[in-house]
Amino acid sequence: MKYVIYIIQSLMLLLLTPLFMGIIKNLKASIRGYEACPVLQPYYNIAKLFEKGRVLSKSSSIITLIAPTLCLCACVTAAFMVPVFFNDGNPFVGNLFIIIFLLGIVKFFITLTGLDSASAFGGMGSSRELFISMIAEPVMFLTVAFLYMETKSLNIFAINTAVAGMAGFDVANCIAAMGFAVLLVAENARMPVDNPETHLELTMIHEAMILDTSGRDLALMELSSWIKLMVFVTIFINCFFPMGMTGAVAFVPVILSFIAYILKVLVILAVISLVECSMAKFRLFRVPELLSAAFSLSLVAIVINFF
Amino acid sequence: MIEILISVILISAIAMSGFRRARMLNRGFALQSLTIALLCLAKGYQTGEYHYYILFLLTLITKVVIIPLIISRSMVHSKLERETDMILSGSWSYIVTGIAVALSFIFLGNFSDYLFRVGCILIITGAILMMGRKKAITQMIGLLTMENGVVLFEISMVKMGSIIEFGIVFEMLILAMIMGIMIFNINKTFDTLNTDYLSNLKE
Amino acid sequence: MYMHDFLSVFFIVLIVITALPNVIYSFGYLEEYRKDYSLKYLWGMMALFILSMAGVVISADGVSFMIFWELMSVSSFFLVIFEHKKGENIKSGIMYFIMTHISGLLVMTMFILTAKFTGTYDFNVLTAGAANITDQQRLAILILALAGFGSKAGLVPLHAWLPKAHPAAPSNVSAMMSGIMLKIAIYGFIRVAFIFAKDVSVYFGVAVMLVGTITAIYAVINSLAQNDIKKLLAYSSSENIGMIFAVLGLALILRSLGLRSLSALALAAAMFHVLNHGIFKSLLFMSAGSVLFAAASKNMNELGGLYRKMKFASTCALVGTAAIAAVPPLNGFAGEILIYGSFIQALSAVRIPWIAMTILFCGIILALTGGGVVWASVKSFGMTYLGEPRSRKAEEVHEVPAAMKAGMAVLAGFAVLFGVFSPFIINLIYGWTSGDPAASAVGYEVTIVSAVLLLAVSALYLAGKMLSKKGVADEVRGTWACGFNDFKPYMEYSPDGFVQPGMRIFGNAAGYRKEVKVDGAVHTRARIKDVIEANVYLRVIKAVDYLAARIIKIHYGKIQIYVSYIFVSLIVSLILVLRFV
Amino acid sequence: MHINLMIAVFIAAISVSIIIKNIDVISYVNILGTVLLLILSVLIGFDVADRGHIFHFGTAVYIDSLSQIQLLIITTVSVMTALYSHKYIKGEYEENIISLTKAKVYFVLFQVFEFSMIFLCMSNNIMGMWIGLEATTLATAFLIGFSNSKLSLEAAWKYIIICSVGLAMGLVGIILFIYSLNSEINTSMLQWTYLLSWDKGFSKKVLMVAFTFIFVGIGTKAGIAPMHTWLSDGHSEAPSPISAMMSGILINLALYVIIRFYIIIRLADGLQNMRYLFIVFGCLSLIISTFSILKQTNYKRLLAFSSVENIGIMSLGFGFGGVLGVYGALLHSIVHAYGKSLLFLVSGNILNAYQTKRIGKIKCLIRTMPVNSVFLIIGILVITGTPPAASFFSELKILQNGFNNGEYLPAAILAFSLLIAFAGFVVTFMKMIFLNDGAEEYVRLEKDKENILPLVVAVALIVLISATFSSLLNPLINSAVEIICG
Repeated sequence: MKYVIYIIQSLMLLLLTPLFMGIIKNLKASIRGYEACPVLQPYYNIAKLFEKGRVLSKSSSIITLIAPTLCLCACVTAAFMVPVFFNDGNPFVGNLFIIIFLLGIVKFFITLTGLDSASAFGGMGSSRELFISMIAEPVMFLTVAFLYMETKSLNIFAINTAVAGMAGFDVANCIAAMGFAVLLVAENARMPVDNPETHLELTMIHEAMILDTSGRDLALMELSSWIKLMVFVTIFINCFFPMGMTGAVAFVPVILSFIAYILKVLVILAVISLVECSMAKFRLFRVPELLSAAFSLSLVAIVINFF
Repeated sequence: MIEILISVILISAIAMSGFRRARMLNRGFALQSLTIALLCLAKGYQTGEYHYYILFLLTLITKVVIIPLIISRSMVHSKLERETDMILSGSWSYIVTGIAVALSFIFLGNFSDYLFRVGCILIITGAILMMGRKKAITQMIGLLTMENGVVLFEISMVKMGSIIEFGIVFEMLILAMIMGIMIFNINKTFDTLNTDYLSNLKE
Repeated sequence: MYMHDFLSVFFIVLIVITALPNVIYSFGYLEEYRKDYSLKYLWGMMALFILSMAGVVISADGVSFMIFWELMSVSSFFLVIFEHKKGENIKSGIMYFIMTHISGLLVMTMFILTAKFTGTYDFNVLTAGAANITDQQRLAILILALAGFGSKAGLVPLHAWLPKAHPAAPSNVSAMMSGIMLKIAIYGFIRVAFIFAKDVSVYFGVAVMLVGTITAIYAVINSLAQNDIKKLLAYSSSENIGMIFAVLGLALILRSLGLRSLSALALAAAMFHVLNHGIFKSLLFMSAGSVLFAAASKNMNELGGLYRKMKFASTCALVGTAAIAAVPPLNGFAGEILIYGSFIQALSAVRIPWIAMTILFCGIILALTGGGVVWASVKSFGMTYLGEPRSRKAEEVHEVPAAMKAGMAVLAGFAVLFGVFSPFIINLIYGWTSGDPAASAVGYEVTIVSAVLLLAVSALYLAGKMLSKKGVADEVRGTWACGFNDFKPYMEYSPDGFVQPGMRIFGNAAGYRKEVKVDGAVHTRARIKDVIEANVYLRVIKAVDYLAARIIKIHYGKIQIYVSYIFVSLIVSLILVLRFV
Repeated sequence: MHINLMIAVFIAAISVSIIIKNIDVISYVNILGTVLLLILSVLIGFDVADRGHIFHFGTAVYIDSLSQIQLLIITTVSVMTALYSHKYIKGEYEENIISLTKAKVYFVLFQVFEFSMIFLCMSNNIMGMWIGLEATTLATAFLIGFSNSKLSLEAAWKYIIICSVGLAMGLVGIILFIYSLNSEINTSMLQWTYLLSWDKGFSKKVLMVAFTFIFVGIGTKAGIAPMHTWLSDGHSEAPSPISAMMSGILINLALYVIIRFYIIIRLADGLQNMRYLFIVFGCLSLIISTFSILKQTNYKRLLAFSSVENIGIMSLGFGFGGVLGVYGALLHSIVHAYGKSLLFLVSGNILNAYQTKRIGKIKCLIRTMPVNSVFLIIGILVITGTPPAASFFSELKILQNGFNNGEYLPAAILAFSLLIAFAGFVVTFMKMIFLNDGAEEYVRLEKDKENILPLVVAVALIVLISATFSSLLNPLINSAVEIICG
């Protein structure tokens, strides 16, 4: 029964992701003061794209054909391995490294697609993406180390229950959360590191790599990047703000924790859109400074707690 | 009687180290060998061993007659007149030999026998002659003087070493012959005997 | 007469797994050499090479270990200079031979010291544990072992031969050298450090870990900066070796602190990564060989777009690149999780602050290296196989013979197999390292995840098939790059450009200098050199040369001086003898 | 009985090469002579094996296993060089570089050289040993100056001067040695066996001075470091077969003579650390020779310096003492004899084909002279001590002995100089063999096929030694070690 709920909660996550994207667009529009598109617009976009035919470049290879499917499957599998609003321990699945390396598949295949279309923009996008993710690796390592040293386990379900058990916020948790937030922004190409909405050739990183995909592939790519963002957000919530998460297999507590989860997600989406409206995109060689700041934050978090 | 002979050897050794002309060196060497031969005769007469007489005859024939003959024959072909630029100039070589003689006397003080010390001195003069001169013939004479020194050294030390003496004498004879032929060849190819030209086998 | 404990069997399995596909691959690959080199010579040398490596692994005493070790060096030298037509192969071959001789001497001195302290060369007696070695003696043996085996494996100060020897050798040989020979050095180190020396001071473990980490970061930055595929792969072998030595160092630290089970886990992680690296690195070298075979060039500036005419070989190369970039279900990913996992578990278990800080520092550097490896592998695959061909060579590419494809396919299969079923293998190794075969180090999560992944991919593939039938058919047109449509091949991202951001940050580790020349058109070139080799090696060679020039002056040529040497040495030795004896 | 036969063979060979005019006949007789001597020495070997040591002509001739090893080396290497000089001299004679008399002189001196060495290692009388050494010097003096060029004459002159001075010092040492017995001296006193059984004690001071004189004097003949200067000139200018014999055998024999005296020295108490003489001079010759190898431009000089280096290794072996070190040194002397003569004969072939000794001028040997380059590679691998060859085991034993006896610095110097020598060898020869400047096309020289038989014999001997040194030859070497180590 427990595993049925796990599957349900992951399906809920997958279904709600386009909705959350619509919410972000609406929040940014309201902050900027113009009339936004309806919240369900992303669903329509995806549906429209699925009907469209694909235009393939003559210089592209099999990578462009298999990459979208692989990226989406990776993100879907990662989604199935993360506790969303119900967590009663899961011995089979949940190793934090495996989740992060699953999302690494997306990075690997998207960068290859960027190179596949033999255009300068694709090459530029993948080179910058790899540059940023190379410098972000240590931050990921430190965050996982922090969580392990706090809860003595690498399994995200166990981390969640352990963190839920701890009383209130201590300094190290906040600092580590801040570090992970920066990592989240860097990995998912949100504003300070990369502007998701722009199509200005020289500024886009994530968009440049999927510039040449069209039709069904574009839909898959869009979906996978959205799901990747939501998986990161869910990990962020479950590892650092676990209040309201239930372990009881009963209808009412599950609904209550679902509502709590939705509220937490809305808060984070608001913060993301606020950051995107107030900040301009960093120059490429200022991003390492941002990431080294995140690195020192998570380093300090570990040193405070455990040395 | 032996003291006089030893003094003659000593004087010839010091004199030879300063000579410039090879002919003088040759004569000096012959004189030295003659005195050694007489010394053997005196030793033989004194101790009554017969092998000293044989040694006397051998040294007389080889070192007084044959080897100087070889040296003079090779000198004639090479038109060698005098040792021009010596590494150790005349006066300096005298001084060095003098110091060497003094040192060896002091250092070997506890050896009562004069012969032993003169043997060492002859070896040292031979060495100085070889290292201080440039001409090949002078080096040859230096080497032969050193062998003479060893003979003297041997006479003073070992009473009954007949095989050693015969060994040395024959060896010196063959050595002189071979060096003579070599000097002849060097003279033919290099048409000089200055060993400076014999030093392009470097490093 | 021979060793048959788990360690030797494990490395014999590694040799078999890597050498067999290599032999299959060589049947195809060596056709190219038939016209100007004798193949009988190469096959003979390869057989000697493999046998000597197997000999090293199963030899049961120091002397036979040394014999096979030197045989391995000699045969690999003659393999490296196989293509003696090209001048630089000989120079790198000579440098390689001298460096292997250095490692041979160090290992020989180590065995002699062990024989001096314990009185025996026999491994079985040594494994039974010679109790009477003092701690200080054991440290001396281990330092020599680190220097000897490290120089053969390519740790930093003595690594300069690796990026020279591997590109010079024919690709099937460099695949075997990277895949197996470097691991033989690691086998030697494990046998000496873990089996003979029961326990050693923690400082040695820290030293090994630091050397390994420094090698890893140095090698990854250099591998990023390379334009020649085989040089890139050679540096990435050095990087993986660095990572393995870092984990071995960690295992040594944990053992000396008494955390037995964690140290066994770290050792299992190292041995598993040795197996993985053997597989995917040989696969990558084979794919580099097939590129060389097809396009007769290994400079990435001249390649590109090889995918069109080498479909099968490129897919195997894709599997190899994905494996080294730690992309899940494959074996690189399984190895790397275990390494990061053991680092983090060690971090929380160690109580001494300064050791924990060094472990943390090395963990961070290794994570950074992991990111660098992904970048280097994407560069090596992207620049050679994807996009438009950058030169005439890359256009007329002829198909690769079947034998080569078979060899690569076998290894690609192994990569997937060892990735998906990695928990079983890891537990097997952990069983040996921790002592009790029942213990299990890691859950069967990886297999479950790969099953789920397979399920998702096939489901989505079927959905895609159904959707595309009723939708509009695909069209094939030029690349849409925001409307600019006459793209030339040279406008593609070049290998130097691809890593230029990284080189701006980490460049001085690879001696990176950008040269801009303006004569009508602007030409930029990136200059890279092996920093350690340029500074350290040249200084050492200059010093030896200076000394040699001084000493050779002794033979001045003048006969008088030679005679004076005799008398001087006579007098000096007389004085010394009378004084001292 | 065998020894009389040996003398008979020698006299026959000498007379034939003087009387007969035809070069072919002379060289065949020469080869036959050396082969006969080899067979006889093997027979003597069997006698020595079962009787420990044999006397002949009363106690004048004394052969124990130590001199039996030297005997075997002499005869085997001279068979090789005789085979080689057959074609070598015929080639020179046909191109009338040398006259008939010169060729005849060559073969006479060759026989004299070989027999004086045999005489040396058989003589029980220490003065006989000295005379043997002197005879070899005189015999080889002309052989070095054989090609009558400026350089070879200069080398011959230096050789004869330095070696005679050295041997004079050696003679002084021998005389002091006898003097140190401080008792009435009779002719039998000079017998080595008599000295061995001397129990009335020596005067320590004089004995020390005597042994130093002997070591430095005869050390010049062995090519130990500061006195080795003649070796590099002599061996590079001498004809290849002669330099092969000198490098292979002669320097071993000089060391053999020093060891004979060292055995007696060891009996006297309080002289244990005389072995430091071996160690200090060994290290000196290692350092000087290996660094000079690096800067060589003439490959025959390079091989000569490598002989100096190997002598350094052997003297270190004896210096470290102990069974292992001495065993290693003896084994090393055998393998080095064969390996070095193989290398000299191959360099002779190369010199014959290319007419130049400069390393820079020889390019891409693998294509122009493939057969010779294979032998060259085998030679290099043997000399630098790669495993299958016995030289690896000998170096391993000497190093091990060095570490066991606690002399860490000399052992470190040994290891370091082995490395430098290996680097020098590989850099020079591998460049000669493989490096080509790609410009012109290399065609196989027809001279490559000449004179391959002696090389095959040399490699066969090396393989034989490497295979049998721990089984067949073991008793011979072990008994020699017992003589030295007591």
